Amino acid sequence: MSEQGRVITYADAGVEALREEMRRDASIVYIGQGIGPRGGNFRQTRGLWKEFGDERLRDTGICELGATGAAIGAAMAGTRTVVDEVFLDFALEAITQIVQQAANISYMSNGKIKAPVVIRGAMGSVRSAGAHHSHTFYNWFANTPGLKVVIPATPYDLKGLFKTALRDPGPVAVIEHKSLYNTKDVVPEEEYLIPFGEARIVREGKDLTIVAMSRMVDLAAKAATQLATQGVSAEVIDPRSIVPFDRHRITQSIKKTGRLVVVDESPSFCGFAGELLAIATEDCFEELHVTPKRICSLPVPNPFSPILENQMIPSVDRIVREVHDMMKQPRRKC
Amino acid sequence: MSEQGRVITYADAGVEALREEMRRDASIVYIGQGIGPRGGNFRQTRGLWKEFGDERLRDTGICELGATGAAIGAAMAGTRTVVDEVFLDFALEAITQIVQQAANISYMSNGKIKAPVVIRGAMGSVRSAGAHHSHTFYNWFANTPGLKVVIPATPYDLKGLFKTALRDPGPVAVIEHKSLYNTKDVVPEEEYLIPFGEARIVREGKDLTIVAMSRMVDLAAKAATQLATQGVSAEVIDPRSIVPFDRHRITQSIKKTGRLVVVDESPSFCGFAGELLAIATEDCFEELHVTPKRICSLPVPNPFSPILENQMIPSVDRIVREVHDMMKQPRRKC
Amino acid sequence: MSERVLAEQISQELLFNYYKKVLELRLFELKVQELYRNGRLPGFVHLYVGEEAVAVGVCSHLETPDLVFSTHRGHGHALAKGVPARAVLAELWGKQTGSSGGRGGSMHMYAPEYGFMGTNGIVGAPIPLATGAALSAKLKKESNVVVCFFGDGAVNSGSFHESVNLGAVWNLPIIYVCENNLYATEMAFVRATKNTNVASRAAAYGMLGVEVDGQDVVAVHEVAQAAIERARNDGGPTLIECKTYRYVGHHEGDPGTDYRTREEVQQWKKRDAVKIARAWLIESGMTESTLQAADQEVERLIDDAVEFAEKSPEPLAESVNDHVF
Amino acid sequence: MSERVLAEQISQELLFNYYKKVLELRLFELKVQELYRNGRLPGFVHLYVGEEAVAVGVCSHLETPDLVFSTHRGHGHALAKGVPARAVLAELWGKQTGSSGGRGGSMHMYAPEYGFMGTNGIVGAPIPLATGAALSAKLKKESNVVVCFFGDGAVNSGSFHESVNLGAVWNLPIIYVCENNLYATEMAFVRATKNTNVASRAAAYGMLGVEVDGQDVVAVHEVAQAAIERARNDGGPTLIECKTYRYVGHHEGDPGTDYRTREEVQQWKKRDAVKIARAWLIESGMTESTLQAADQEVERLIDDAVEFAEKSPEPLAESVNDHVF
Ligand SMILES: Cc1ncc(C[n+]2csc(CCOP(=O)(O)OP(=O)(O)O)c2C)c(N)n1
Ligand SMILES: Cc1ncc(C[n+]2csc(CCOP(=O)(O)OP(=O)(O)O)c2C)c(N)n1
Ligand SMILES: [Mg+2]
Ligand SMILES: [Mg+2]
Repeated sequence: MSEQGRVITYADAGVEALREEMRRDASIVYIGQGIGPRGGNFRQTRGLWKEFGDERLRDTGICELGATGAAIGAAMAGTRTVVDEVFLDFALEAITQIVQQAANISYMSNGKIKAPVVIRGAMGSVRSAGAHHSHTFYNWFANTPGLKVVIPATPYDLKGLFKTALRDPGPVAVIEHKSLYNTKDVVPEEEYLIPFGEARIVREGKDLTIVAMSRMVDLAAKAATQLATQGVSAEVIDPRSIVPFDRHRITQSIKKTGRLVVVDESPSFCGFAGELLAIATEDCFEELHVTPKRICSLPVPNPFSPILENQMIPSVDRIVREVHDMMKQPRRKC
Repeated sequence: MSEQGRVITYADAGVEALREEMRRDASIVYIGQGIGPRGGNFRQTRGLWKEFGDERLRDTGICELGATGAAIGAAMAGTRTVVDEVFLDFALEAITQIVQQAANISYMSNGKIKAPVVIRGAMGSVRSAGAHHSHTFYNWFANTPGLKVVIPATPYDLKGLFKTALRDPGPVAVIEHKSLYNTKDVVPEEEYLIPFGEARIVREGKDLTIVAMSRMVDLAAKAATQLATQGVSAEVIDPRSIVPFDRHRITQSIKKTGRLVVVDESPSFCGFAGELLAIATEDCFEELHVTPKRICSLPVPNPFSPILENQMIPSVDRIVREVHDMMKQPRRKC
Repeated sequence: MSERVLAEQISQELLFNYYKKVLELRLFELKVQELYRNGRLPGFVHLYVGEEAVAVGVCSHLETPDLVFSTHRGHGHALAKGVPARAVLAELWGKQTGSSGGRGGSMHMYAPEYGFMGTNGIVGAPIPLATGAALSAKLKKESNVVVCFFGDGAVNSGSFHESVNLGAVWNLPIIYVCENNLYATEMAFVRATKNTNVASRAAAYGMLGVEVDGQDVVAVHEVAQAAIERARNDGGPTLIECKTYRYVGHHEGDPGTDYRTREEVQQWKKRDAVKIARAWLIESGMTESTLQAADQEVERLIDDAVEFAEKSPEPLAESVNDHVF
Repeated sequence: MSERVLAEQISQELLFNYYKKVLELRLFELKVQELYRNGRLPGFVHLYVGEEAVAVGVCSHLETPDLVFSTHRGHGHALAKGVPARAVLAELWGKQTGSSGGRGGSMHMYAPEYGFMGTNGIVGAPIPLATGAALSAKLKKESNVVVCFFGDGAVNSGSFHESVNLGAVWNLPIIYVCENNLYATEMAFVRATKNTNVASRAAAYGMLGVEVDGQDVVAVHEVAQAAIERARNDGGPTLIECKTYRYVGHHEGDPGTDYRTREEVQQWKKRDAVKIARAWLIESGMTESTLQAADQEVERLIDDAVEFAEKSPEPLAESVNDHVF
């Protein structure tokens, strides 16, 4: 983000990616609910309908299964599509099409049919949205062979990764975060793409490595800032895409610091944080000074009460506290 | 399984569990496709319709979403239900109901509404069933707060765990394996239940711990037998239920042996095997002699060709080979 | 239907009760709107303003053991089913005394003790659930019925299709009530489908479908009564389409003006459920003062709910892990 | 329709081609049955025996760029769309030379080079996919059409409901062809729904629905021709219900006798698609010897496919990770 540019929101960064790619590739069609004249529940398609009209921005009724399947079928037939589930929770209505058809088609057809479809949805907790509107689900997508999964944490990353997704030959899940749409960031005027599988070092450090994605990146960075004032140098890394996954850069950092904390908004069991601990054990077994740690949301449905929801989701305080506990632990005797 | 009993199949063990519980609890209703007069695609309801009739064994057309939602709604209204997805793959058609409604209802209603529904489905690879009929998905269920998940590997375990599921106050996913329905085992005449959260030591050993579930248990046991003849004493453990999870017994074994291999039919990224490595790192960090190992299916859709499918799924040979590699590794210097 | 006919169909007393209930739903939602706009309530709210006659006309025939499944726009359904305004508002406030102890909020609000089986954040999801509850009712043979409310937006979803078909083929004691308010968020029903006549879709399932004026509590009362009677006597399900309209935006925050003309909104407000009921009562001889007394009674009830909810304690942070299983 | 009328509707030449294609589908499946029963083929197979006139009558109007989406019972659809018997059989055999290189098998068989977009293991799933492909065709403005085959079992699924509604509201160039063979596995359609008239369901979506005798290749030919023409000229989608019957079990292994009476099967076999077409050809003056020559030609084609598939190499184990992305 060193390049000079303008400060725009996460929502607008997505809009820019779409506008540029839809101009470049006249075949791209965007399907979803409220994404036409309305400009998107999260303003994530603001202004696109004015430019591209009803043909390319196709509002549907409430039929995620039909609409997502149609987006996949159109992609199989050579029309690149984006299907916007709006809330990622609603992708469940269509997940049979995403997993059984989109993710499998290249393999099942021996590479003869590709499905260049971007499945887009907003995950995570936001202002007491409650149990039905707050799921993360990236663990599920990442556990599905044939699906690429990107999870942008900043406007800059969203634009660059979204553009790459819009040129990928196969299905890509672009998982945004509801709480990030209004966050701002410097985004260059000139065009850029971000390749999949390149983690971003959010902040350099030497005492421990904190891996975080999406909204958790900001929490981790804030915690790292506090920790710095308390004499702890934390390196913060954001994988940005989890399929493909930048195993190398992340394990390099863990080997350097010898300590790992994963901050993850999902429930921990069979999730991303556990995957990171497994990878650390597989690749950095000798280098780990202390037991790595998972800081995840509590394994409960998202409560409505703000008090309960704040208790559920990882917080800066909790990260700082857990890191201090970790730093107090004696280094493994070897 | 020391008790004396008769040798029956996995499919019949499930039928016995259902018959006993449906006799005991007249409210239980069973919903699914081909589960009435036909007796189940896998013979998993053979004979039940004759005894309980159309009222309690309710065949539906092809509408997993409606049928599963109905099973959940009936359970919320006080009628205990079983919904049979037959192939676990088809649970995807209804997973929005399973995750958003069944798993969340107790929490969302502050404990006032329970959904005593058993969601039943057969997972895994069997004889080139192909990409659409071979998913495992237990990683997803296990990552869903509010859902209990049991994965029986033997007729004995299936019967005991199924009966427990049929008395549980909330939703339980009973995940069977397609390749196990015809396997046989001694099952006692007298009634028994198996509590959730109790792992089973399949075979005792001292050199390493092999954790496996479902069909992989048999592969692990066969590998252990071979290894024994080659001077390696492997302990094989089957968690049997992954939610709740018997963390204690499994970590005890890992602490005892200092070595861990997980054999898992799912793709590894964000999956059960990674969870086990994470748990081993969290609880047994000092005790691990060598890096633990995941032996998972390759991250590809299930190929039709037997040659390719055998290449994809863990095999006894692969387990034996990997274990020998592990045993060759020098113990960590501490 | 003409007012004259009407006065004969329904006693003044019953109509008076309807009037008070419709007004309760209206004033409750306007209060929620005020509180929400003042930043007092967390989360998101979808208000029922304009559609009250549907919930009241349908639920007035239900007993406590009859079950109602509702939507994201469900405060009115809860109140109409008998859930106290206190419990509903406290839930919207995220308080311990709410019907879900603050865990649910507007879209996840449950009061089984009143036969209210929940609002729902997932469009279409209540339809399979309600169908299953109707199966349960049928098997228990206690002649209870289930009512499932949903909007025009749910009609094109697979949840609707699969469940209504099951309800029909299993001949379940359920009434599928579609509140066709012409829009799903900003999406006009005419843009979502080529067949905007919801009642006509019942034929696809070999089921009875009826259309009714959703602004007319008495018309709804009659249609619902017949359907509920039929369901109670094992006569099977009915699909009722209530033509209605929301005066407000889709949710608080949506002005609701970009996709609807001012004229359209005005037209519908002319046929306001409260006004219509009030006019009939007067025409039936009820005095202004009786009505004003009733209005005040309802206002007091709402004020009491606000005071109760406001004073109620928040849930305890330590309780976050309770009730998962 | 009477044979006399028929002879006027369609040239002997065209009918002769239909006859040969129907026979090819029939003999192909009988060969697959034999191979499968002898344990030569892996996986599971659902045979099309009895329903051949549907695939042939519909696909004969399609050009290569027109797309077909098929089901779990799709060998006949593939052959009718022009996929060579060699490629289909080799795929069933899990060989490298199969249309999916052995990765797919019976239920995941793809030949886009022939406009065949796949069989499918998930009932209902092809309907949204085909609808999207029709959207693609419409946007490309090349007047190609899409045909989506599905069974009666798919009609009660959400996939059908959501997609057909989209096809109608978007006025897409697609023909939804329901092969109503009265059963889904052992489940009689009459047990699955109260409205067993699939064509009538089109009305729910404001779409045109037509019913046709699926054993009569000429009747199917006519109905399909009209629907495809309409679709090519932006006249929108059609739902065609073909009444047909499978002579064999649901899949190899199912005797198919527990839930169907011998009489019912016999009744349907009286109206066998091959017999009917053959009778017409004779009635139109074609000689037995010409027909026998044709029969042998088809048999040779099947034998050649068997030889080809049998001799073809297996996929290489090392290739297991190819083509995931
Ligand atoms: C499966 C699903 N898709 C989308 C949404 C987002 N959403 C919430 S309410 C709504 C509109 C519902 O319209 P309708 O059913 O007509 O009810 P109304 O709001 O008009 O009362 C939408 C699209 C959702 N909650 N669930
Ligand atoms: C979503 C889903 N549910 C269930 C199945 C299992 N299944 C495979 S074929 C079949 C019956 C299909 O019947 P129909 O659609 O009428 O086609 P037919 O077999 O009669 O040609 C079923 C239930 C499936 N493949 N997919
Ligand atoms: Mg509406
Ligand atoms: Mg059929």
